[in-house]
Amino acid sequence: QTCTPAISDDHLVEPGKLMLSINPTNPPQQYVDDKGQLQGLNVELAAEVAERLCIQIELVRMDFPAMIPAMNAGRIDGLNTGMFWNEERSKLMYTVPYSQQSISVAVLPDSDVQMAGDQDLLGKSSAVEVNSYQMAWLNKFSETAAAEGKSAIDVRSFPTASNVVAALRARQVDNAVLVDSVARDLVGRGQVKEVLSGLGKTRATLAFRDKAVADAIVTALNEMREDGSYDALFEKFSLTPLAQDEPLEIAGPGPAN
Amino acid sequence: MTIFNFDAFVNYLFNSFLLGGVGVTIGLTVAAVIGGLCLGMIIALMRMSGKPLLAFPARFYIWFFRGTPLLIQLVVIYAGLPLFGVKLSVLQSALLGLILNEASYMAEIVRTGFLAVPKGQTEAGWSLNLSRRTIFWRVTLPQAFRLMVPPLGNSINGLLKATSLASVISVEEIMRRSDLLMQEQFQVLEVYAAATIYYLILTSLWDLVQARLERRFGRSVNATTASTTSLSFLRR
Amino acid sequence: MTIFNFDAFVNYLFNSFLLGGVGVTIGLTVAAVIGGLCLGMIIALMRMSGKPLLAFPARFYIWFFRGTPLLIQLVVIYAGLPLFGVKLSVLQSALLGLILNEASYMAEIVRTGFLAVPKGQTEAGWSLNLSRRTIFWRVTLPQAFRLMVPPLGNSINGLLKATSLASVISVEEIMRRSDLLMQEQFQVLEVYAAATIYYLILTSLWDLVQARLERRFGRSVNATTASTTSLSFLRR
Amino acid sequence: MTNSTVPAVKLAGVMKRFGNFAALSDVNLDIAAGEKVVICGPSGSGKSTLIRCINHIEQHDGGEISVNGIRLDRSAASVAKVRSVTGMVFQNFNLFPHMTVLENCTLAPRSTLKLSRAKAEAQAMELLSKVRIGDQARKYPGQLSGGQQQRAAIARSLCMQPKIMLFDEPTSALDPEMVKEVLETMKALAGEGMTMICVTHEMGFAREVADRVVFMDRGSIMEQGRPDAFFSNPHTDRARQFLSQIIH
Amino acid sequence: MTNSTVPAVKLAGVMKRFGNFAALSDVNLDIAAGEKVVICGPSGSGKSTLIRCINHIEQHDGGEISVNGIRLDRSAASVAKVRSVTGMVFQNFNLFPHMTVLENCTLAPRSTLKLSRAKAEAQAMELLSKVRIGDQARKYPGQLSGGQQQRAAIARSLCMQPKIMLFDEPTSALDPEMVKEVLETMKALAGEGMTMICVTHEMGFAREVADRVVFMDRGSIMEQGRPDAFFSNPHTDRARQFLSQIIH
Ligand SMILES: Nc1ncnc2c1ncn2[C@@H]1O[C@H](COP(=O)(O)OP(=O)(O)OP(=O)(O)O)[C@@H](O)[C@H]1O
Ligand SMILES: Nc1ncnc2c1ncn2[C@@H]1O[C@H](COP(=O)(O)OP(=O)(O)OP(=O)(O)O)[C@@H](O)[C@H]1O
Ligand SMILES: [Mg+2]
Ligand SMILES: [Mg+2]
Repeated sequence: QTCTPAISDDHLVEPGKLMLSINPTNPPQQYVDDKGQLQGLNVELAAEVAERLCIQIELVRMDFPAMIPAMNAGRIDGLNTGMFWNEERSKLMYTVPYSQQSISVAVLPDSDVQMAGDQDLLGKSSAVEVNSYQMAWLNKFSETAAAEGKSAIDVRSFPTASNVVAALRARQVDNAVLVDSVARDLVGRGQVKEVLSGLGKTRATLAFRDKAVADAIVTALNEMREDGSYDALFEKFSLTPLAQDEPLEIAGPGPAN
Repeated sequence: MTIFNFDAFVNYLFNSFLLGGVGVTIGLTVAAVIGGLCLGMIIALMRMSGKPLLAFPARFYIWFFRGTPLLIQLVVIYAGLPLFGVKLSVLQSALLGLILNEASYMAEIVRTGFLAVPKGQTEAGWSLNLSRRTIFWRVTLPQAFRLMVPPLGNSINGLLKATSLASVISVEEIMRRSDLLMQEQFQVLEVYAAATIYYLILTSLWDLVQARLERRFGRSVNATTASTTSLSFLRR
Repeated sequence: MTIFNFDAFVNYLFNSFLLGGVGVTIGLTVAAVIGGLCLGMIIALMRMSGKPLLAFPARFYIWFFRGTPLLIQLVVIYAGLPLFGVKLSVLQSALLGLILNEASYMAEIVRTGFLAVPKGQTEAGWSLNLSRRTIFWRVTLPQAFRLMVPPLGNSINGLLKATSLASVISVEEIMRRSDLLMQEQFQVLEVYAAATIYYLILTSLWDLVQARLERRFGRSVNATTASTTSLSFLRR
Repeated sequence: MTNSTVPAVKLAGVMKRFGNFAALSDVNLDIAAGEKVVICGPSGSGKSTLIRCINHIEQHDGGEISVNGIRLDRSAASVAKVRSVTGMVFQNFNLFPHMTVLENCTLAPRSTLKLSRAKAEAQAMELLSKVRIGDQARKYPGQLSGGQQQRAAIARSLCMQPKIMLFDEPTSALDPEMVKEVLETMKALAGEGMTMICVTHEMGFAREVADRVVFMDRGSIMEQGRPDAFFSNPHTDRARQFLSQIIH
Repeated sequence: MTNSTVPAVKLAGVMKRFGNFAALSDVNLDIAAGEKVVICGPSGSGKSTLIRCINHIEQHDGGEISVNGIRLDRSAASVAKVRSVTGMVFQNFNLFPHMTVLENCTLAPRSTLKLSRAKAEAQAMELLSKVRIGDQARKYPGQLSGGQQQRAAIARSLCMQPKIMLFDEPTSALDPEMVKEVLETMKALAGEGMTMICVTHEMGFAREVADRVVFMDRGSIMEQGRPDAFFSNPHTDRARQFLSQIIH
């Protein structure tokens, strides 16, 4: 190897390796193909960043609940699992938002349901992936509506997007609330019909325990934006990059100490 | 970052959302145990009947439901059956899945219990002109039950946690609610510690019940068996 | 939309990624059963020793590990222990958690088995001047084992599925790999059907082992007990 | 048979097989009401099978069995009728270990005869006193000596007011000292005129109480007769050999 | 004691309590090598406890027990030594049900005496033939009659070449026909000069074989003497009453 790693070993949990957790249950951001190989935007992004930083990136597949404890325990350097950004999280870790997400509402292809806006979700039942941004958004929206005296949403949460789709197909719920990329993917396969989109815009973020690591990633991402590979990658997976006027940087204060 | 935030732990412990999950866990467990025990008993009796027409379906049932994951059973009931026109609610699906699954384990527990009741007990019942029903309920079952209590304890402890699989069809019990709660602050260990306390309380409650049951159904028998069976090989 | 895509099911059935998960499931289950049985036996013996200094820790162990969810135990071992300087690999963590957990259930199974061996067997061993070790391994254990086989069957069947909890710390067995696979095509029922087949094969393999064990350890005893115990209350 | 009323028990050509093995073959036996019959014979000769068939605990495969004029025809009704007039005492007592002695004695009267609890308990206490264990009524079987357990089992049978009592080696599982108390109880019963069929090797009891001794071997009745005649002068070699074995 | 060598068994002031209950109180007994002693007495009098203490199956709480000159001092070594010279036969045989008769007989010689398999089996076959069940060696205990099982248990004990045999009611769980074959076996053993201590109520055996009869009641030895003297003319009321009970 001819290059020198951009991150020194004392900032890493394992020397010479950047360990990032990933829960590959979220196509097309991250998933596995039928050979069990990781695929998706976040996977390719990690590969690209690894090359630029001259460091090996190991993606550790695990469930979401174990990720933060694993980071605290010094088993991983950060999360690369398409987590959405919020204030709270930005105080726990060094968060680097890198993409835009919004929420879509999907129904079965043969349904004749029409929706004019998010108010049409009220009083219906929605399937949603647990621990997801959509779920947090949906719950807040429903609570607000209920507080205003309107009918709430019957939010049903499932562990994976496939369970969400299965529930919709079995007509156990009125609609499925999905992240836009997944919804588009499903529409492409003819499995669902999108009736609402662009709800609750937010940013997906990477997160790291060490500031030096986060800084190095920010540098690499900005390089990618410079040479166009950043936008090309998002284009490839039909996902939405951050808007040109939004900086790629550490958002929020980071851990208090 | 602190390793363990004690205040947060206490907050979670008295969190009403988590507490609601405890109710769900208890409800599902109790229903699954009772339903599973009843169904399991029927299946065990079928298996032990000696009549191939009854025994074979019972064996198949045990093989199939014990052999396949509860998770899959739940998904098939919730999301598969509607494709064939049978649409159960979330709660109905969860209960049906848990009971069907639990019954396959209970059947084996029941069978082991009955295998230990001497035949002479039934014959004495016949000779007293007792009805089949009376012999079953008053003579054999109470004696079989004594040996069923410890494995039942294993089963109930397992079930308390297995109910979390019902989250695959959107039932929110302790475990799922813990996962939801930890989204906000990522205080994973604190939330899990609170959940652990609840589980330990539930387990301890069962331990009390088990001790009572063992005393109740071991009562008389202990007088004899305590002296004839023992673990005295530990001393010399 | 077809309800069930048979070709996809067949493809999944011979998918090498899923097949690898079968290996993981088998490995974890076998290790947990063997480790759990050994540790569980020690704990059961401690509990039955009659010495409070041994019995109390054993009771506590059973209460604690049977009372708390395996999922939490795994997270704590994987992500909590390193805070105290003990850093195990993923596989070590998974095995440790599974064995510790399983041992608490096994301890109760072992205890029930030993409770059924008559004291006279041990006394005969003493009178023949057999060592404590010989009495345990050659006299009491083989007899206790006979009654341990059916609940062991329940335990192993449960474990085959419980290993899926190890996915929380990134061990990917059948169930987890099924979940991952179905992300691509959302063919939930097809993937689960393939997983079900694997589980049924594994269960059936155990059923064969169990039948052999029951024959092997019931061999001699059957000659006597088959005639004295029975379920004849089903007829009149 | 000296009695002209219906025989208490009538067996005609009774057969019983276990798999290929004939446990009873062509057994004929008439027992009059009030008669006391002792059955003896080597182990495996079918003694237990015989009296268990009378009670339909085993089902005979051929021939006819009538008890008190009721023919055992496999119908549930005939079985229930026969069992309502017979009582059985087992070698191992077969008391219900999870019930007190009193509960053992009241279960059948209450559940089958629909007696009230008070009535059933009054009757049970009376019979328990008669077999001299009235003071043990509230104990569990496991807390009693073998002799007390067997007397409890006899009282339990008597609570169903049987006309015919069947005993299958009632004293052979007892310590020698306890044999006597159970035999005394049985003698007292015999004195009250009840029909009794008893498998036993207690020859003293047979001499004193039995009207007839029936000797079985290999599933058949080999000979029968009055006790004194049988003991002093058995007809068959097999009986002679058997008697020499058990009287040591 | 007529013998000047070490006594086979010597009990001095032996006490044994179960909780508050004194099962043995101040028991003194000397048994010479080669002597045959029969112990009798009512149920619960401590007979079993006495011989179980000799073998250290029960641990005595007071007094001294020496076997073949070895004092039982609670050390593992003394227990092992005592057990190496004693053999015990139980009322319920206590054969190991999961092993064949032959395996039952070779387990202890092979694991404790470290005999080779061939040697242990040869010796076992010899002793099984001696008790006349050589042809049953490959069967499991559950497949044998009670009498055969008890003889297998005796052979199993003999395989450890004990100097002293302890019997606890070896025939009381047997059918009457089978009692005789076991008693014959024991008589043959007695004829070979082995020290024997036997709890039994078989008075015929006591008369024929015993050098001495020991009568116990409530944890103490009440009287002892030569069998003919004891049976015909017991000193104590308690023994007289007991004898009248068991001889019916
Ligand atoms: N349930 C059964 N299945 C198979 N064979 C049986 C069964 N019950 C009894 N037998 C056989 O039938 C024969 C007669 O048995 P039975 O119990 O009537 O004899 P018995 O005269 O009462 O002997 P014992 O004095 O030993 O009680 C025996 O050979 C026995 O092995
Ligand atoms: N393990 C024990 N725990 C408590 N009490 C016991 C125990 N073993 C024996 N006993 C009591 O000690 C007394 C003597 O018992 P032991 O068995 O020696 O009598 P025994 O003379 O052999 O009587 P049996 O003729 O009934 O065998 C009895 O009252 C019995 O209840
Ligand atoms: Mg019989
Ligand atoms: Mg005794």
